[in-house]
Amino acid sequence: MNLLIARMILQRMGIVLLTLLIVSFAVFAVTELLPGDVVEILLGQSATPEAVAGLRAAMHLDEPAVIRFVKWLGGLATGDLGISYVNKLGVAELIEGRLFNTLKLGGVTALFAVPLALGLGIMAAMFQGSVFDRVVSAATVTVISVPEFMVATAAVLIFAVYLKWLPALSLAGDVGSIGELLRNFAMPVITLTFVISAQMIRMTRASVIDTLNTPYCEMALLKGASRVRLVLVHALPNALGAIANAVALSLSYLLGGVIIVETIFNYPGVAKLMVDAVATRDLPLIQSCAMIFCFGFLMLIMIADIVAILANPRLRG
Amino acid sequence: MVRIGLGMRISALGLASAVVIAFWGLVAILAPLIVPYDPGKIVDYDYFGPMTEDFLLGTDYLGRDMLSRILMGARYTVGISLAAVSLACFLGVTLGMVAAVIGGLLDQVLSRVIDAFNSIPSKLFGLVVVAAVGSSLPVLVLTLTAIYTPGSYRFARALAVNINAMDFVTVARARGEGLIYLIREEILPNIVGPVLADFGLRFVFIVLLLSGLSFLGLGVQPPYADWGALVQENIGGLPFGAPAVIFPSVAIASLTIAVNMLIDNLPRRIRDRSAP
Amino acid sequence: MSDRDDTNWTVRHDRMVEDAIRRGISRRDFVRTLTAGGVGLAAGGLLLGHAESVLAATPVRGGTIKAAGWSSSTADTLDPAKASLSTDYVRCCSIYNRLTFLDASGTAQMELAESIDSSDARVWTVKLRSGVTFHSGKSFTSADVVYSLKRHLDPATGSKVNAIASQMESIDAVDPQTVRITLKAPNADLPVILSLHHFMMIADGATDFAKPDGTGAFRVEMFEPGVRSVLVRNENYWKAAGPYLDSYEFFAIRDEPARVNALLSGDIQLAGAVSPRSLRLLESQSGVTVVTNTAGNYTNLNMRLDMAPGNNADFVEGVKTLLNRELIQKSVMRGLAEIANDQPVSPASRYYNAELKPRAFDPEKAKHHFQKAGVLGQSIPMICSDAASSSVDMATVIQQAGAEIGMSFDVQRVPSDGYWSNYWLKAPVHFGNINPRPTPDILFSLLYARDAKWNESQFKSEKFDAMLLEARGLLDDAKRKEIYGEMQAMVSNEAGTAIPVWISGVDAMSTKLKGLTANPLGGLMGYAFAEYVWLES
Amino acid sequence: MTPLASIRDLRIGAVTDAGREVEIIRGVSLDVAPGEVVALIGESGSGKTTIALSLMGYTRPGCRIESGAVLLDGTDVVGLSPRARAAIRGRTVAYVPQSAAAAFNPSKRLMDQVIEVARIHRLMPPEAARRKAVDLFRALALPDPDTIGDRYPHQVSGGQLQRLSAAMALIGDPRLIIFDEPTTALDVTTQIEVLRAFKSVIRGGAMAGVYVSHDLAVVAQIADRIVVLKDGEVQEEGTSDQIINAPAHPYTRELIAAFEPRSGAVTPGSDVEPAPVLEVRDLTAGYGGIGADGLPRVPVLRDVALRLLPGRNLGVIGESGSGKSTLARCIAGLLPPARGTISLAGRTLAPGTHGRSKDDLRRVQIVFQLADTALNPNRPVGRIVGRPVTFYHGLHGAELEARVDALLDMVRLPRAMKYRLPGELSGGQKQRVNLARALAAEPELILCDEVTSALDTVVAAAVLDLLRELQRELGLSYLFISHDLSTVEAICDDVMVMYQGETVERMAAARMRVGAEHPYSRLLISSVPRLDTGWLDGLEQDAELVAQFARR
Repeated sequence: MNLLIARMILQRMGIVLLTLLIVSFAVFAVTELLPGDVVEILLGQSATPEAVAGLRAAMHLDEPAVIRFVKWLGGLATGDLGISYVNKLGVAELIEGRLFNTLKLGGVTALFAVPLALGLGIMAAMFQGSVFDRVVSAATVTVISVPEFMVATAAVLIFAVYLKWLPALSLAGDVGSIGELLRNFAMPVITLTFVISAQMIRMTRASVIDTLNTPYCEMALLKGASRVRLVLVHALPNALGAIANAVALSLSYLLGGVIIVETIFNYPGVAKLMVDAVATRDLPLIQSCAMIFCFGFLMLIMIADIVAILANPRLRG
Repeated sequence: MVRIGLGMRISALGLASAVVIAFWGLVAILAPLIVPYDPGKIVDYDYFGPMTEDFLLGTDYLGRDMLSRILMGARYTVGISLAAVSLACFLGVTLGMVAAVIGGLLDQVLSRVIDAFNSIPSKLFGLVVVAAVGSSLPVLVLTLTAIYTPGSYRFARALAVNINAMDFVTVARARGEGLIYLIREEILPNIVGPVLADFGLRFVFIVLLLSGLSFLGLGVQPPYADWGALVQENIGGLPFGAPAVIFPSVAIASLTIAVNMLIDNLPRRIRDRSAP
Repeated sequence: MSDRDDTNWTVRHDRMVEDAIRRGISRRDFVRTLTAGGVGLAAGGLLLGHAESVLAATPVRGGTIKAAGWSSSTADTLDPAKASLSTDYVRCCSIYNRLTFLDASGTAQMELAESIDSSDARVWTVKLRSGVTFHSGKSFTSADVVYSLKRHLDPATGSKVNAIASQMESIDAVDPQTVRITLKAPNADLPVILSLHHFMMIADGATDFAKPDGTGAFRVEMFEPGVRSVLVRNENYWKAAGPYLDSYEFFAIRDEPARVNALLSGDIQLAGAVSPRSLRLLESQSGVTVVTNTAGNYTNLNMRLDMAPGNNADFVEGVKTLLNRELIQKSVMRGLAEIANDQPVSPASRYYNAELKPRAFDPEKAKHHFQKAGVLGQSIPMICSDAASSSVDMATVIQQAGAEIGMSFDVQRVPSDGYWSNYWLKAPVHFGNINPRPTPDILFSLLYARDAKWNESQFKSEKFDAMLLEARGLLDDAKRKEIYGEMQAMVSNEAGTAIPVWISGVDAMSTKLKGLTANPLGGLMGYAFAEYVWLES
Repeated sequence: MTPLASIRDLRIGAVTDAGREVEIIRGVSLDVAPGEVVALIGESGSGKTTIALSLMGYTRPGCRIESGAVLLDGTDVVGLSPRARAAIRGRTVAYVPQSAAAAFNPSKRLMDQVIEVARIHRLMPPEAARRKAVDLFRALALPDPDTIGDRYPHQVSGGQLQRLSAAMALIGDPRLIIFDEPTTALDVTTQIEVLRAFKSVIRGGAMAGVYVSHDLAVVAQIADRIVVLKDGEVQEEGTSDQIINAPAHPYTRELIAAFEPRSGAVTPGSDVEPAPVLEVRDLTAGYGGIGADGLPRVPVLRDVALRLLPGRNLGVIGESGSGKSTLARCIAGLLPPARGTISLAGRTLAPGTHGRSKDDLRRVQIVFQLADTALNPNRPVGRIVGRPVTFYHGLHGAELEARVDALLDMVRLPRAMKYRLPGELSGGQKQRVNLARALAAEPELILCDEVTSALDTVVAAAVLDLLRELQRELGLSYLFISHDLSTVEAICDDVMVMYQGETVERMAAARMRVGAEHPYSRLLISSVPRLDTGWLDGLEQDAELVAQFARR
């Protein structure tokens, strides 16, 4: 069993590497096609042809694109993410802090959102058709239907500006205690919890209900099992694979999809870093950010697959 | 487990949703004829004006008539989203069916590439492309299409793989039928229901993503604006509850909720799935 | 040069009060706002400028604030030569000093220089202040000045002021306390030029700007490009007064509503560049106040004279006449602007030509010009972008006015990203945005001289070039003013740059924050607020 | 004796997909005495399962008990609260599902599921329940009774699962057990053992049973009384002997008649052997690509050979997994074989459909078992039947219409049916459309893959009659694949028995029951239930043979 999973992980890692290669090439190509380059951006209004040429040469940007790509790829293979074009800091150094921030925000959000969403989704499925179910379903549809910047802005106005309970910004630094951390993260976490929970609730409810319609759940019902037992003992373990997948997809959103939340709360995460990098055409940084998003996404999907396998004795072998 | 007594209620909800969608569709088509003012004209020196007889939904940050702007905005929001979702579903469904029918290496390669694409966060992708090449209508539509094609592909492929395993497809194959016939006659008619439901959901996501992009400053050309852009440019009015920011938000929510509700209340045979 | 010249200030103050009243604030509110904001109200309606002396008596040491600017990116740098965003300027102003700085009246004051003198406006002798030390403890000498200035001439430095610096033919250390700067041609404005933020004094040989060494009021404690910085007080600061704050944290919140919300919720004490549209909200809240300054920033519509349709003078005149300046001032700028007259020298400058009146909005006359130019019925593309602030709204106003007389403008909003390299100066009709420059000479040489790098409308006039050269070398101020006045009229009438309004900058802050005043070099006290502000105890 | 369970004038309504309300059970009454096994027999749609489930107070989603009473031990379960209903389920009345494979939760161990009833109703401590379960496993003749409970559902065979589901029902010592077609999904050789196990536990525990089935022969072995149902109404009721030997109702007689063996060969074999229409040599095929040894990685067929003479029929029989369907797919070109040749009228065919000419493809048509999946549910019958006409013969417009009409006439379907969708047709009608589509190509050979297996007996008999007639009219040859011996017997000249991908025996169909020589053939043939209440009890099978071939 462990051997099987190990083999599967190895196989998946291969696919992950392949996908990363595809993505890195695509990102490189797209960035090359973008109008304007890092030098012009850096010089801004003072970009005269001479100044551009001089700076470009100084930054070794006059080499052919392919050579730069291969060099970058070679660096990546040896764990060297390269040097940012615009501020000469190591990309790894630049990303490190931001990534930690993103993971911290994502982690705290997941800690709240996942149990909440699974709980509500399972309860809604358990009492399918009840008032509770209908309230939860209506609420999730509403949340799904509202752009997140509205959720975020409204939350800021209510909790930060008028009630002054919570800070309007979420600065990742200077966090001493857990309480302070929670207070600091409250606004973005509330917003993100809203956004990602709705999807998870819907998926959880749907997959539990799907499972409830199977013959073995009917059988359990005919054995005299209560609704609660039916859902928790029979439906849930079999719906776990689908739920894990939904959770993974939602969590992947916490990596790159949070750009709006990062913008509104001025949170220094990787998504904003990448947008900055695009604005300055800072290729090594763009590449590395894209790699991180891609890698994170694939990892989450892989974890979901492993959960699905562990939950299913047939696949477990 | 389905209460029969609910039958009527559910369809009433579905009907109401359909009416809302039809309303916005109609507004999108008729907008230029029914706007009370030129949507780009500054008609009031006050900004974030209240709801008055002259300006039914108040005025925006420049003193333009909000009602006119929202009515015209429907054109862009509904139009762009519809165009993008149509293209995305056409491409995704076609590719998905081809991959399912041909299978083998093609399927592997397509699925791999699509997966790779899927792993790039959509909002960032949209931001990068639109930031890079400008936000003209074709660019917006194509970007949104590119973002939503993979999902449509995966969905259609999964459905088509199931249909492809059916005996009637096998019979057609044994008859010697070509790819186009298999896709058009045997697969498509049998996945069209769920694909339509998926179309609706994807439409909602596109409306929301478009709003998100507009919020980040990338949308249609002034003086017009889609609903997301209307919210964005007037967001400064939110603290004092200006109608200029409330109503476009209501418009977005009413459309997306209606589409969601309609899909949720479609007959089960058509629906067949509840989320992306 | 060090004389204080206050002659223009009454006019400015009156204008400000008028503005405020036009905006709809009652006089009483306005006074309250300004007083609470740390701006003293002197008799006779004299507000700003004088305030410094009134309030300078009460600063309190201690405390820490958080302040937010409006722009930042991973390209944030502590290298003054490369500084390009407001965040860079703020940090550099705290870390380093310049040879001179501009005071609230726009006059060059001595900072690290003790005096700057020249007899012919070409060879300048700079005497340095003695006893100034860097954060590292090293003494400040002429070698540092030579190094700091010379590096702008090297393209590899990537200096933003390479072009301006290139008028310096040689920079030599005469002795440890004296530097001689020889210009290629006479320029009476050198002391003002040296007050540009890029000409900050760094230590001789410095290349690593991750650990900057300066003579300024603050030392860098932490700096993350694109995220934030924390600067702490330089206890050995050479100036007698200030800084007052123990430390301050500075970062950017690019989303304007978010910036305002952060101030309102008390997360930050100072928010730069608040939108005029937020004023209604700010006014409704207690505990916050604003400082407005009209520094000479403007967003202009450029019609290239070397391309259709700008090559037809009637088209250009038509557009200038079609500019509804009042509507732009009232609706787009919400009153936080002054009507401008299509030339770049602002009323804040002592060289401002007050006789030159702005064109009146006259659609019929404009229509006549367009008819003459034969462009009626055509659709003229007009490029705007959020990069040039308010240009999108201005474009909309022009578009609407055009629509009423049958003149069609195709407004194209393009991404901010890459706007300056891809559209600005290139498209036939497009918007630009010009930051305040301290002297007419810099403005004209940068924007209107024949071979000016940023000749936005490709304006070319030999007479104008000759006048520019003549005025530059003149040490007689009255004569200069006359020449500059004439040049302003030439630009207003002949160039393809339509400048509708001067845009006022608004900084909002907690009422506890004192000492912040308006400055002609830009918002946040010309980016140098940190050294001057203090927290009310 | 008061009945243990009794149903009085039961009416159950259902809502169709279209939202229409229909009555599916129309006033049914029946009694079950303690210790008695009552069989509910009928075709699909007769309402037999619905009635049986109502005894547990349960209706499937979309169904509702409109009126009537279901008395269990004197209590009307219709009016009970959900909690009270749950209390009787598994304890007073238990259920053995049709497909045990689907009714076991795939993610839980068997033992946990078997003793779940005891746990839910707190009947005994888990340890005691486990011991009892092991005893039941032993009584049901399950292998490794002590450890089989530790396995997961996918780790045991279908026959074992079916017996485990019986153990699951028996654990709570119910007074009534409902068997819902419990052997339908099993192979015949497996079915026998399961039937025996059921019979013994019912007899031993003196419980009552309700046995739902469509198969009279199976029911005859186990039921005391038989209730014949059609369209939600009781047709006839009586003891098993009475129903089987002296049916009174015409419908019952029809059911019994479908069991009568029919004349087999259509054409008498001539002495001069004509060239075979189909010849298969050394066919080896499978899935998973070709391995290093030139064989498929997952081999399904090994060196299969067959000859089919024109106008004659070859039956291929075998249980699931014998490779008989794969054989048909190879011949049709759907699965290119790894080795071996397929020739049609002396000409070797290309391995896959891509290599074959349109005419080659036309000459061999395949008809699948499940008409439900063999017909595109979203295309009207006329278009389904018309497509091969256009595809192979290029007919359009009026000519096409005329040809479609003729084809529908040929399969005895009304012409107006061409406007209907498959979903609106009955099972037998669908299978006729399925046939018409094959005939539209004007083939020489039709591969019939279990064409009658999914049909009710009466309908299946009619379809067989049709096949015979068509053969007479059109001179076709059939390759007839089935697990049902009587079907093969009814239509084929020759029979080929397959076991695990290999041919074990070939013989004339008429001699099948007496002349089979291979032990597996003999086992298979002897396992087919006969319409005789004493057949199961009198059946003697060689235990060693059973152990060798039957995968129970």
